[in-house]
Amino acid sequence: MDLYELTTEPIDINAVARRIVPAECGATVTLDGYARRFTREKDGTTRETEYLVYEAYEPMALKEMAKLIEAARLKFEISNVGIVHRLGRLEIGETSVVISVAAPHRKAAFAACEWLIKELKHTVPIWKKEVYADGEAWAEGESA
Amino acid sequence: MDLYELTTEPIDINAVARRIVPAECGATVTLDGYARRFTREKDGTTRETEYLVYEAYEPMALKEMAKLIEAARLKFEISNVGIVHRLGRLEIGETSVVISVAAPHRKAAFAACEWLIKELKHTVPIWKKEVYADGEAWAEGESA
Amino acid sequence: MQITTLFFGATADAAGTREAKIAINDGTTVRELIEKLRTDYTGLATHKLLFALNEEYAETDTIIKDGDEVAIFTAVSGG
Amino acid sequence: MQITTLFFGATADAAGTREAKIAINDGTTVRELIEKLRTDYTGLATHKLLFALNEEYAETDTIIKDGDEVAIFTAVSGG
Repeated sequence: MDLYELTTEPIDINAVARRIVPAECGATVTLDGYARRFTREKDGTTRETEYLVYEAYEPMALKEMAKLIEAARLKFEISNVGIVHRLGRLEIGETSVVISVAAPHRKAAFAACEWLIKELKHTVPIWKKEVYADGEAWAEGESA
Repeated sequence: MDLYELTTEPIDINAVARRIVPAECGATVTLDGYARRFTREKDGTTRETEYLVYEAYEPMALKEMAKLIEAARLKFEISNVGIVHRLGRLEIGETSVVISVAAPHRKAAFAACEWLIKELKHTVPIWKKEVYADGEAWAEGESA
Repeated sequence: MQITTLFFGATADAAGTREAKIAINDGTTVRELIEKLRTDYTGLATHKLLFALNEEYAETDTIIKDGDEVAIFTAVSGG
Repeated sequence: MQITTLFFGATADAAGTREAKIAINDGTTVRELIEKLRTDYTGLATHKLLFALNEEYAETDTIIKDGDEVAIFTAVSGG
């Protein structure tokens, strides 16, 4: 069983991995993104973030997450995928996103998980606002 | 702060990942191994496991885990590593091993985590016994 | 005919709104709508925009139909 | 001189013990000890064996010293 969810509650990584493991799978690989205190700017300076705010185009984000899972299943030999993305205000150290992939062989689980986070950052309509002591800014997406 | 532990208690994956994340890191990658119900035999048949028993040469296993972490740190740009391996009797679906790697860039975290589980299976002196309805067998290690 | 336009994140800040009902002519394409929005909401002018039609990424030459929902946003930054 | 030999998993089953104090001659190498153990514990004969000297993997031509701890085991299968 796959799962894809948006939530404003703290994410339990353990539960995400566990909910997608079928009896025949020996391993899951989980990518766990955190709200980071320090961000390296393009000019080399470091900026300190006080908290983050994530916002989504929710129905489209869920559709895009479902498409990603479908595409990953065609591309890699995997059993199940779980993607949970946090929305709203996140304190530093809280989990913003979890992607867990269960597969019969761990190689496919690693490859699929790495592919999924890269694609999620390019296609799923979610935006991150970084709030600093002296202002705030919407993060620029990763270049493709 | 790295961590490497052997435990006979259930492993909380969430806690392992969380304990190794430094403030400057945005991501951790976690490999999570499970006690599997079904094992494919070399002759193509499937065998059903009732439970597992893991045994270690404990002081040497801890030394080898520490060496692996040190080697991973030289090989990959990573911040921290957590490795926890369960010992004793494991019921089906319980976590046998967790390896979490925190890194400034997720690419290094994926590569290091994949390398660490492969090496652990070749070098850390831990052995798995599979117990079936009609007998039991010590698992053969993965070929190098 | 009337359509709904949604703004998110930086485009919501730039437009000063999260949602607008907009009257457009029959045969208007997504590209034409975006040009109109850049004129109506001058804060959008400096942004490289992405868009979706009815919750799917769409080609810019797609013709918008009555009741469609068009979303306008900057490069996504989730994860 | 006397050394301690440890067995784990399949080698413990084959040897019928987890630990043995063994008297060996000065200058005995790890290879010679393993040959002796294969004779003493016939259950070990069919196993491809790995070994460690004082909790470290060691070369087979290493000479064992008084009080050393030698562990004998099959290919590891953790994970």
